[in-house]
Amino acid sequence: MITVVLLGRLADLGGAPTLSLPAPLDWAGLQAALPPALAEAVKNSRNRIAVNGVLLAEKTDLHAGDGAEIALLPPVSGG
Amino acid sequence: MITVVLLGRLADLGGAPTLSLPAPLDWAGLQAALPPALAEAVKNSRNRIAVNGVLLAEKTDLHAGDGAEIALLPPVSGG
Amino acid sequence: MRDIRLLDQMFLPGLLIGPFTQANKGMGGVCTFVGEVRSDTGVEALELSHYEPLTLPGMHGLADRAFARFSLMGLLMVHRVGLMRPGEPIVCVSAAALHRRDAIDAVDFCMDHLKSAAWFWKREKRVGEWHWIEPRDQDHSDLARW
Amino acid sequence: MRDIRLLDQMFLPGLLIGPFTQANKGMGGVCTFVGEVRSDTGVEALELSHYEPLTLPGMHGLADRAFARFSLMGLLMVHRVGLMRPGEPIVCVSAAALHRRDAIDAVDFCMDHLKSAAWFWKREKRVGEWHWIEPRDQDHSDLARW
Repeated sequence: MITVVLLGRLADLGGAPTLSLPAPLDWAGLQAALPPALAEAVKNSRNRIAVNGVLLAEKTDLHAGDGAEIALLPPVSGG
Repeated sequence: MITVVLLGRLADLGGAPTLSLPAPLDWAGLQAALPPALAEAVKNSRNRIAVNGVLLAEKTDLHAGDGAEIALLPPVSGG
Repeated sequence: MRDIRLLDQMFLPGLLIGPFTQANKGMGGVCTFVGEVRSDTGVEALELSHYEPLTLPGMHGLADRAFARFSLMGLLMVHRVGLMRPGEPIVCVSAAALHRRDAIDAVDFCMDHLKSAAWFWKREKRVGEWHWIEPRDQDHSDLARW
Repeated sequence: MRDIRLLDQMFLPGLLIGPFTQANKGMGGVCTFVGEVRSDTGVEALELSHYEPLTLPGMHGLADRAFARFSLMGLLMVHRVGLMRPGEPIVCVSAAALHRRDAIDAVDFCMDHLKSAAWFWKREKRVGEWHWIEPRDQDHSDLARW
């Protein structure tokens, strides 16, 4: 399994702070496995992806195996 | 009498933190009444004069009567 | 002395700054900024979420850059996460240096970069409802200063 | 809250900043700079003399300019005079504001201008002998920033 951590407003969109998805996942697989609203959101260039704590430069670089943690990160808030 | 307050290194030069001089004093009178080393120092444009807490724009503006306090102020120190 | 922390409980800045100042003997000065949750009209609470694998390394990376850029003797960088009420401290950055300019500029630099270096997501509770806070333009102009 | 003071006794900055922070409810942040007498090689003591009729009004005038220039809720400006030992605090400036930039810039502004606005004369004791400290060029370049 792969844990998907949803941050900020993406947690609202996903309805939970984390999801569990079957391994492995690449960029196409992630989009297909996410609920539609979340799949749409992760395509937005403002939302970033990290795998095991490392930010991806390109989302198409995504390759996550069993036990990996994928984080979906919206832009940080001002204050 | 007029109290002359000597600040910073001018106090060293005057040998005391204050002097008492007979009133009244104008710019020429002050120079004549001060000990020579101090008289020389007050002519230096880096050293300023205040009368009763007010800085003089021009030293030649000096007119101090009985009971006045004249302060002789060297440049403030850096830190 | 270098002290970088995420805290999930209320903290008293004075209790951090006192020991920090004591730990940097011989310094010329210490500059400290403490940010509090503003009492804006109707804001009942603020919640800050973070993603530990990115947020703490982001703060450490920012501290590295501050030490590289300024002549510092010490740097304290503490950020709250979790639920906060108006008036509670949310961030405390303190820099000790031999020279005033380094201390002040390091705090200014860290505060300007904290939000982009460390990942935080803020939401506010107003009239019982939570609202996410969007990035502000001011943040970008602050970053452009450096 | 506005608190401008010359102190001829050792002070603990934390005991001033705590009440100052408490007095400015609803602020966004507070920036504080504390300068200490540096432990330069051989410096045994520092003496700061002032001329009350010029020094305190100079500090008040500087506070007026800071309040006019920045959006401040409070300003604390405390300066020691008299005899100090290395490690003792010599100056503490703290600014409280709704916005971080005002608080930091006000402290920076006050620190840059304090020496030219308020009249102080410093001398250092080295190997038992007192030496007057001359103005530094850095002070002029600091002032040119504003």
